Amino acid sequence: MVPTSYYILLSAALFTIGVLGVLIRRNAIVVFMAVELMLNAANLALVAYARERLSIDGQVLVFFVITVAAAEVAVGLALLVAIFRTKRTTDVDEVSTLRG
Amino acid sequence: MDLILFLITAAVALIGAIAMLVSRNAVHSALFLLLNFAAIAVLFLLLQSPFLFAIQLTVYAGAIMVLFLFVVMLLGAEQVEDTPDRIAWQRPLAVALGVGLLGVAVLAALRYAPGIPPGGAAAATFGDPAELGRLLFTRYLLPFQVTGIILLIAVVGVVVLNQYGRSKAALKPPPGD
Amino acid sequence: MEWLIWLIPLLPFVGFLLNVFVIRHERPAGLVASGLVAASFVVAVTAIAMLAGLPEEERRIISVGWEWINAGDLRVPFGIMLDPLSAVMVLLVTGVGALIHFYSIGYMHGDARVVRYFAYLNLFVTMMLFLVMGNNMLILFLGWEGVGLCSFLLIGHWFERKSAAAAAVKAFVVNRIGDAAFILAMLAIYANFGTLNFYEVTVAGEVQPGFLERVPEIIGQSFGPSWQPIALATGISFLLLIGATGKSAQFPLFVWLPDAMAGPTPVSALIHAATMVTGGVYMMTRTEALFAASPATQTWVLWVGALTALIAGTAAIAQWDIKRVLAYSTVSQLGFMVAACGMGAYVAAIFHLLTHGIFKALLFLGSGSVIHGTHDTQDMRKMGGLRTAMPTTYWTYLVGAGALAGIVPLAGFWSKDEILAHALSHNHWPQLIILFLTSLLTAFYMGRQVALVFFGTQRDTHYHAHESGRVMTVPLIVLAVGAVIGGAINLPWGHWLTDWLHPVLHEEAGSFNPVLALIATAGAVGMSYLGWWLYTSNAAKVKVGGKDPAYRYTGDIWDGLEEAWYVDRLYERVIVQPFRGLGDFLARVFDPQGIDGLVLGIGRFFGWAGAQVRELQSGYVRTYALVFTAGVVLVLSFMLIFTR
Amino acid sequence: MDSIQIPPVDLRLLTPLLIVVSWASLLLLIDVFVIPEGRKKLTGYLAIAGLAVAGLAGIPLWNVSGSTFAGMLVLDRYSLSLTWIFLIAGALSIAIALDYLPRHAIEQGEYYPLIMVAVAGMILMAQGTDLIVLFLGIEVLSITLYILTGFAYPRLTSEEAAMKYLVLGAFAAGFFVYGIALIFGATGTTSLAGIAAYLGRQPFAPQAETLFLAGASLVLIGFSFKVALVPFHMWTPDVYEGSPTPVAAFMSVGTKGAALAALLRFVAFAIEDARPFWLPVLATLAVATMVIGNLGALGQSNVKRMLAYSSIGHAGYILLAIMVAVEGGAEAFLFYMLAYTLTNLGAFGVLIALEQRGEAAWSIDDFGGLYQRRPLLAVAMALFMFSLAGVPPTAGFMAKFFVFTTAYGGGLGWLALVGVLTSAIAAYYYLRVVVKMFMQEPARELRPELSQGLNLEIVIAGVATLILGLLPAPFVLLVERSLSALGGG
Amino acid sequence: MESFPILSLVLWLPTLGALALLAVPRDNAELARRIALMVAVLTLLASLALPLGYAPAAAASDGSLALQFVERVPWLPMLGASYSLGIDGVSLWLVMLTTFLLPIVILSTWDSVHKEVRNFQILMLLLATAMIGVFVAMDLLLFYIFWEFTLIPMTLLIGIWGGSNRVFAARKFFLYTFSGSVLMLLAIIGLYVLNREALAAAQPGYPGTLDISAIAANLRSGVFRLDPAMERLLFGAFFLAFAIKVPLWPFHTWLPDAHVEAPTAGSVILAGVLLKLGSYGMIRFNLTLFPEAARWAAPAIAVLAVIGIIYGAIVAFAQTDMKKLVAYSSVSHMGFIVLGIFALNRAGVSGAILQSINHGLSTGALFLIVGVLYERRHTRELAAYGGIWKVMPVYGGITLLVALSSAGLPGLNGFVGEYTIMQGAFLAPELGWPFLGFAVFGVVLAAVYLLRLYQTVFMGELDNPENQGLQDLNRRELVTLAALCVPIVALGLYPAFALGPMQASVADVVNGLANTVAGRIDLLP
Repeated sequence: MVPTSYYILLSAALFTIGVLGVLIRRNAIVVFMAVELMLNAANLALVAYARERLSIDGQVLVFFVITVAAAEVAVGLALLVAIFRTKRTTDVDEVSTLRG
Repeated sequence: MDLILFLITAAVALIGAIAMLVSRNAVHSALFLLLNFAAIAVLFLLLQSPFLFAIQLTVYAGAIMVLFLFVVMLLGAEQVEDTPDRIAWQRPLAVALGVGLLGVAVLAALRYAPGIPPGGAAAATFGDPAELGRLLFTRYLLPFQVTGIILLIAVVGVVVLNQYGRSKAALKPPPGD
Repeated sequence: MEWLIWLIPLLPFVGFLLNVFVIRHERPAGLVASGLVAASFVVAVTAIAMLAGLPEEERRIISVGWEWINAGDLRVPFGIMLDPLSAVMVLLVTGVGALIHFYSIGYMHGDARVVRYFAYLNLFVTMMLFLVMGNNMLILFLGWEGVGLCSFLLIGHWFERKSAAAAAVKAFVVNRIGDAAFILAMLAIYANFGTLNFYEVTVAGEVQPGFLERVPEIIGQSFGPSWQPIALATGISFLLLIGATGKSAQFPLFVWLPDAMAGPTPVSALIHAATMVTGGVYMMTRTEALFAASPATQTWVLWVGALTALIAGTAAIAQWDIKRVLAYSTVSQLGFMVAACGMGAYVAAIFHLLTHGIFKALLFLGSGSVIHGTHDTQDMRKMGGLRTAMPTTYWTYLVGAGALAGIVPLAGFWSKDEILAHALSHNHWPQLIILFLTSLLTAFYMGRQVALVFFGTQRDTHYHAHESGRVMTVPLIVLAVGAVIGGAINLPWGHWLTDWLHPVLHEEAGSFNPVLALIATAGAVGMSYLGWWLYTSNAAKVKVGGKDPAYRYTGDIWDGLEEAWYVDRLYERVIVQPFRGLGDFLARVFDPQGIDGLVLGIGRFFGWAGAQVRELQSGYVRTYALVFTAGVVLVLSFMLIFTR
Repeated sequence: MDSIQIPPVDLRLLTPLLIVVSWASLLLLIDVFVIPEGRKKLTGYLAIAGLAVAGLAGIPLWNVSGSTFAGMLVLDRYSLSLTWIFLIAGALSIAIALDYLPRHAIEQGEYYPLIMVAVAGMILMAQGTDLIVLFLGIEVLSITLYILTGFAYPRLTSEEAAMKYLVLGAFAAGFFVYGIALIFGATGTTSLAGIAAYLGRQPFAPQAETLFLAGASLVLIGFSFKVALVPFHMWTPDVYEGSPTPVAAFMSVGTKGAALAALLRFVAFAIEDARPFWLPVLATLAVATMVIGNLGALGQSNVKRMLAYSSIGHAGYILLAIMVAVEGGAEAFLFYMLAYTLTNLGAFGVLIALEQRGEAAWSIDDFGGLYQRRPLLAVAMALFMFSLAGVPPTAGFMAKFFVFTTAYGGGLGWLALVGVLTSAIAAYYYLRVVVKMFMQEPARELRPELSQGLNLEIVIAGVATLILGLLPAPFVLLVERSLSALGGG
Repeated sequence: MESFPILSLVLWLPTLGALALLAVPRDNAELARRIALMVAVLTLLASLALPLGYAPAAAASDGSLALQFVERVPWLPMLGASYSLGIDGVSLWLVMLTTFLLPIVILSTWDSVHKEVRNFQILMLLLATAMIGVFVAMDLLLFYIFWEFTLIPMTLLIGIWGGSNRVFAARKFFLYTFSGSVLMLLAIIGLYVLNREALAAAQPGYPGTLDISAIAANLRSGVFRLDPAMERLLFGAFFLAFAIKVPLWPFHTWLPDAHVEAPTAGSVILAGVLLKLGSYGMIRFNLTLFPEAARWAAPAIAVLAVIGIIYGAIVAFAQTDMKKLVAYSSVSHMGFIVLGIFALNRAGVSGAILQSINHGLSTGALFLIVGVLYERRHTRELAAYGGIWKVMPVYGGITLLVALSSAGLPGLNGFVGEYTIMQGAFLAPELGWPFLGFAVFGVVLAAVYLLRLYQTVFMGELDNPENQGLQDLNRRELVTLAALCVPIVALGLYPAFALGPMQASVADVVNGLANTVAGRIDLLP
């Protein structure tokens, strides 16, 4: 059996990579991908803990997270398309008129 | 045996994630992410969650990633990061923060470290989709309903956010735009 | 009976009110003002007669009108009193005051603001009466500042003249410096005696003590830093001395009085010669017990008086303005009085005060008559030979000058001699010499003045000199009579004044020294003649812009004398200009840029900080995420590392 | 395989929520199929009616309390009071939008049901007693707001704001979920009661609870993002500025209120026993929020942005009350929310009145001489500004007084000190608006337009601001009563 | 006394008037003025019942304040806050000052306010309510509300009707004084919480109280003890607010700006009453509630006060703008008041109260006087004038009287106050003669700058042709100024009239101070 902490370490690493993706990447689509990665990392942790505690609630939670992720991605991509239509770019840095 | 499988899968997941991070092409990123998702799905299976394994593959690796790819293709946004980074100073800071974040996460995980998982005490029904379904309709009935609302507004949102009917000419941009 | 003494100050006050609110024309104004002061004089005489009828120990009438200040720890009644000392002052104020009021009717005839003039004059008399009749320090101070105000108003009566306005303000401000010390003295008196009353008084059935009787209690007490303790009595009396130097124009605060001559001449006579300026002498006499308790202060008083007498005397000999001569002379004579106080010869001081009040008023009124008769000429270089045109003025002036110079048997001789004799008998040698020299100077400058004004020929013929009207000459004559016989009140053989003041001052009559009297008289006659001779023989050389005939004997020192030893200029340089500079610095630099700069700087700092915050809000969503992540890392590490 | 027995659900306890949700769903359909184009105001009126009905339906529940859905949802007076506040916020936001949308040519019927759904999400956050419910409540609210923020398509600022909001919102959601995962890992439960029981079972030893603390931190951070606590606040100014003004108004009071309500429940009920560990963290955040929020507003020449920063600052003040929630802070929180909701909506109402067709009039110069042109509007705005600044006799002052009093009483005197000092800074920028309106000349010719809805909204807000400031006793009493059973999940 | 809520009447009458004015058309200036004047006069008449019905009484034995005309209605029972009004000897004359100045100020607006007259009157009446409220509120929260509310109308008065730099001045006024007060809010909260905690130990469920009198009683009876450090902090927080309001050096820089830019009526109220809120607060709060800290801080505060006395006078001397001159003279005079308060004895405190009244009258009158000239010539530069006594004799005479009152001439009100203060400070063991040695220079300098003003403006040649046609006072101006001169003279000759009723209350405050053990600093060996 694999110790839970291994899963958690992996999940932490994936989460961090996701965070870095948001911080570093400029392509809004990739940013969204990174966010998805973060959520997936959280899911992994949830499932691992569920396994450790033998509590299936953790898995149910993952179900909800996935749904929410899907909804967010849908709205986010729709927004991206909308912006692209005006601005012709998906570079988040280009969308920075509001400031100060 | 499990450990080896875990290590391999974990490696794949990590590689996929890192590759997604560094790929300059959004399509590549998407594909690497797909790889990562698949690896995670395998891990789910390792953790006795067959239902989530399936969901992960269908919803994430399937639906969501397709959506991503579709949008990338639609917008032709494979390579938007050719221009110089205007806030390049942020990159080292970001990496430093990532290391810090990872550090505290590892610290949290290790300090807790029960070490060995409850050995094989898992009931046969653990992770049974039926069990999951029962929970969804009993204890988690409310969240389940709420997800319905979320999906509904997501649909409405997508419609509202793309009002082709609105003419751009009808609008003057506000001053300062 | 008690109410009667309230009439004395209130009658002139009624005159003041009438002249301010009711009367609009010159004639009624003058009559009402003079009449009420005269009435006050009559009442005063009546009251004093009553006072004299009392047994010697009971000669003190105190009347409390109401409780003035009742602020817990501080209680002061509004009350006045009449005792022998007040009585002589009241007589001088109302008597000479009434004469000067009458005189003013003539002198101020046709002036645009004559009604106001009389109102001020009435107010002055009221305040002066409060000064001398107050039964506590605070009432005395009320009068003290009140006369200062009237002095301001009257000096500034012709406020269109810049010099008059400046002189008025200067008089008030310089006086205020003395007054500040006076206030401090009052504070200290109250703090140590718990009362400001001179004598015990009953207020609303409650007996309040008087401090004069309790002065011995503070002897031996001291205050101040431990390394330099100051005797309490010395502290208080020294502050009072400073107060007196302001009001009585003593060194170093005498500078306002010569300038005060910018006011109408009757004002100079009444306020700046006969009454107000003697307030300081009166005050010191009144609080004699405090001075007696402090030998140190006494010495100071003596020196201040003597030096003032000399300095002012030397300044008086070099003046061209007829009134400035008299002004410096007044300062000098006040120095005599103050010196007398310093010697403990309070009766002599009061005696000199009274005689001086009469003959100096006479001299001022005489000079006023001259000015009037020469169409507002004040420069003696433009006069000369007026004795034919103005005989009454001439003769009366001569009497006054003789009295001032100390010629036997005129009033001034007796009073001055009493001071000198006291100095001699008490071995105040340095002061005696100074005062004697001063009396020689006095005789000299009076001889000079009489020669310049009345002898020789008229040097400026642009005007037609004429004698003044009866309303002016009659007061001159009355005062001249007073100047002749005034000395009688305290002749060495009768010492009526000493006896009268005995309940207050407890002084015995001093001895008469015939040798000193002889020397002094001889000196006075000699110096008068010298002055007269020098300026009649050189009368032709006297002209505007020219040097004084005495210049060739003294050299440039004469210029210094004319400028009164440059004291004014010194103050201008050392006090006034630095003060202006300080004011400008504080108002234009320190306040707006220093203090307010700090205040606004705080505001600016926050503005700057806000700009930094907005700077961070760069618009890049990735930066926002970065800050977010930094927050996460901080929060997590705090939770995980620092809470161990 | 046995059939699934759906446990009985006490629907009474979620009457307002149900009414809002079903009304909104229905309205979506009605809007599309019944209400003709150009008469979309009707949808708005219906939405207001729905919110009103929901509010009325809540009245009989005043004496009811209990939980349902396996303890995931609770009805108590606390949540009911908040429900009413949210309903008021929603109704007023709709009222100010009625005229705004057509004026800016972005009128679409969906706006109104979406607001209703957002309100539903907020109610869910007030009533939820399980982290997963709170998470989903947040998401309902957030996704709705992403949409509403981008509602002014194709105005780029609106889209930009939505994008920023979405990216950061999803980012924050990731942390939130990870926090839930860690808490789940540590405690095996996500219900607040379960967490409280876990903490209460033994003296709390931090060494052993690393995992739990990390999870709790991340959950706190998730809430902090919604509340806009510094340094998780950076979306706020941009999003407020870019959103359609009624949406910004709604967000400023709604999201914040709901997130704070949930935060309060989490802090006061679930992790109260770990107080020594979260208190310094929240205190630091509170200080940073009060300082940075008010500093950011300083010198802001865009009034809308200024109000955004000011809302950050206010969140800091409210956080003080939350930190001492069990010692009376909850009352103060409710009162503050009420006062802030009314005042801020009033201020935004004035802002909207200034916006002419398709034109932003948020510059402080646009307020110049408002007093000359529209004296009453200027007086109302001054009232709101003074209330926000905490100058008596306004609701804002009373609210601050309550918050600082409870904070002081709860041992947070030094935070109250920071609070009063920063409100002194805040006075500067609020006063700037007043100064502009009353003492300076107009910069350009603007004719503020006041529709009926706007008029009503401003009047309601203004009167309420005054009444709450002068006679707060009945409201405080109400608030006090509503907390008799806090956390009774 | 409970029969008729006379204090409420006096307090709210102006507000009712303001509400009534809302019904007047915005541009009907004359009607608005008349109504406002009527309301002000009614308020004055109503307030006359206060001194007439006031019965000086000793303090209650439980240490609470001997208040009269008390009204108490629960307001926020959960906080122990109530709508609690009452006056004692400290506040009696300050209320009277306010109601007395109000009709005068409104009468002066005929000549000095020409735009938005109705709204001006509304704000003025609201301001009156707020100021009276500060004096009569006996509940900390109520007090604070009135205290802060004064800022709003005053700021608008300055900012809308002020001079050229009015916006800056209004903003500075608001922010400076508001910032100063926020710490006081915290101190009020602290006082409330600490009192509640102290008493809750003995009486569980005690809701706490914000009643000033009750807190004072608790403090004095020892039921509620503050530890010295906390007492000093609270003292400091209250003091800062009051020091800024007074304003004590070096917190004075808002004052000249506010005064210079404010319209005449605003300046009069600002100098006449608003500054007194600070001195009132010092007596009511700093002395009554924190006696120990008051003793501790007295010497330091007195130093600031003395610096203010001299500094204000010197700076006033260097001004060329008449209003600024008068404004800085306020700094100097208010220094005296603070000095008197922190003499911590009966003479000092009663002198300070009396001087508050005096300063209100004479400085108020001075601002009216400056306003008279400003209305005629639209300049306040000293250099623009000279010799105008000739064309405006009545005006000149009244100005002289007022200036002398301000300069502290005996026989006029200013002297009595200043002397009583100085005597108090001299008697105070914490202060004593070294302070007076400096403070007394203020008396000299007051004469210097006021007479310089008088000399420059009224004396000398009437050489500016623009001044030759100046009209003397019209009837309204004469009435307003004469009305101020009456108490100026009356209080100078018979101050006992005002001093008498305040003695019992002042003694109460001072006795409270004496009961504390003090670490006093001896200047005498």
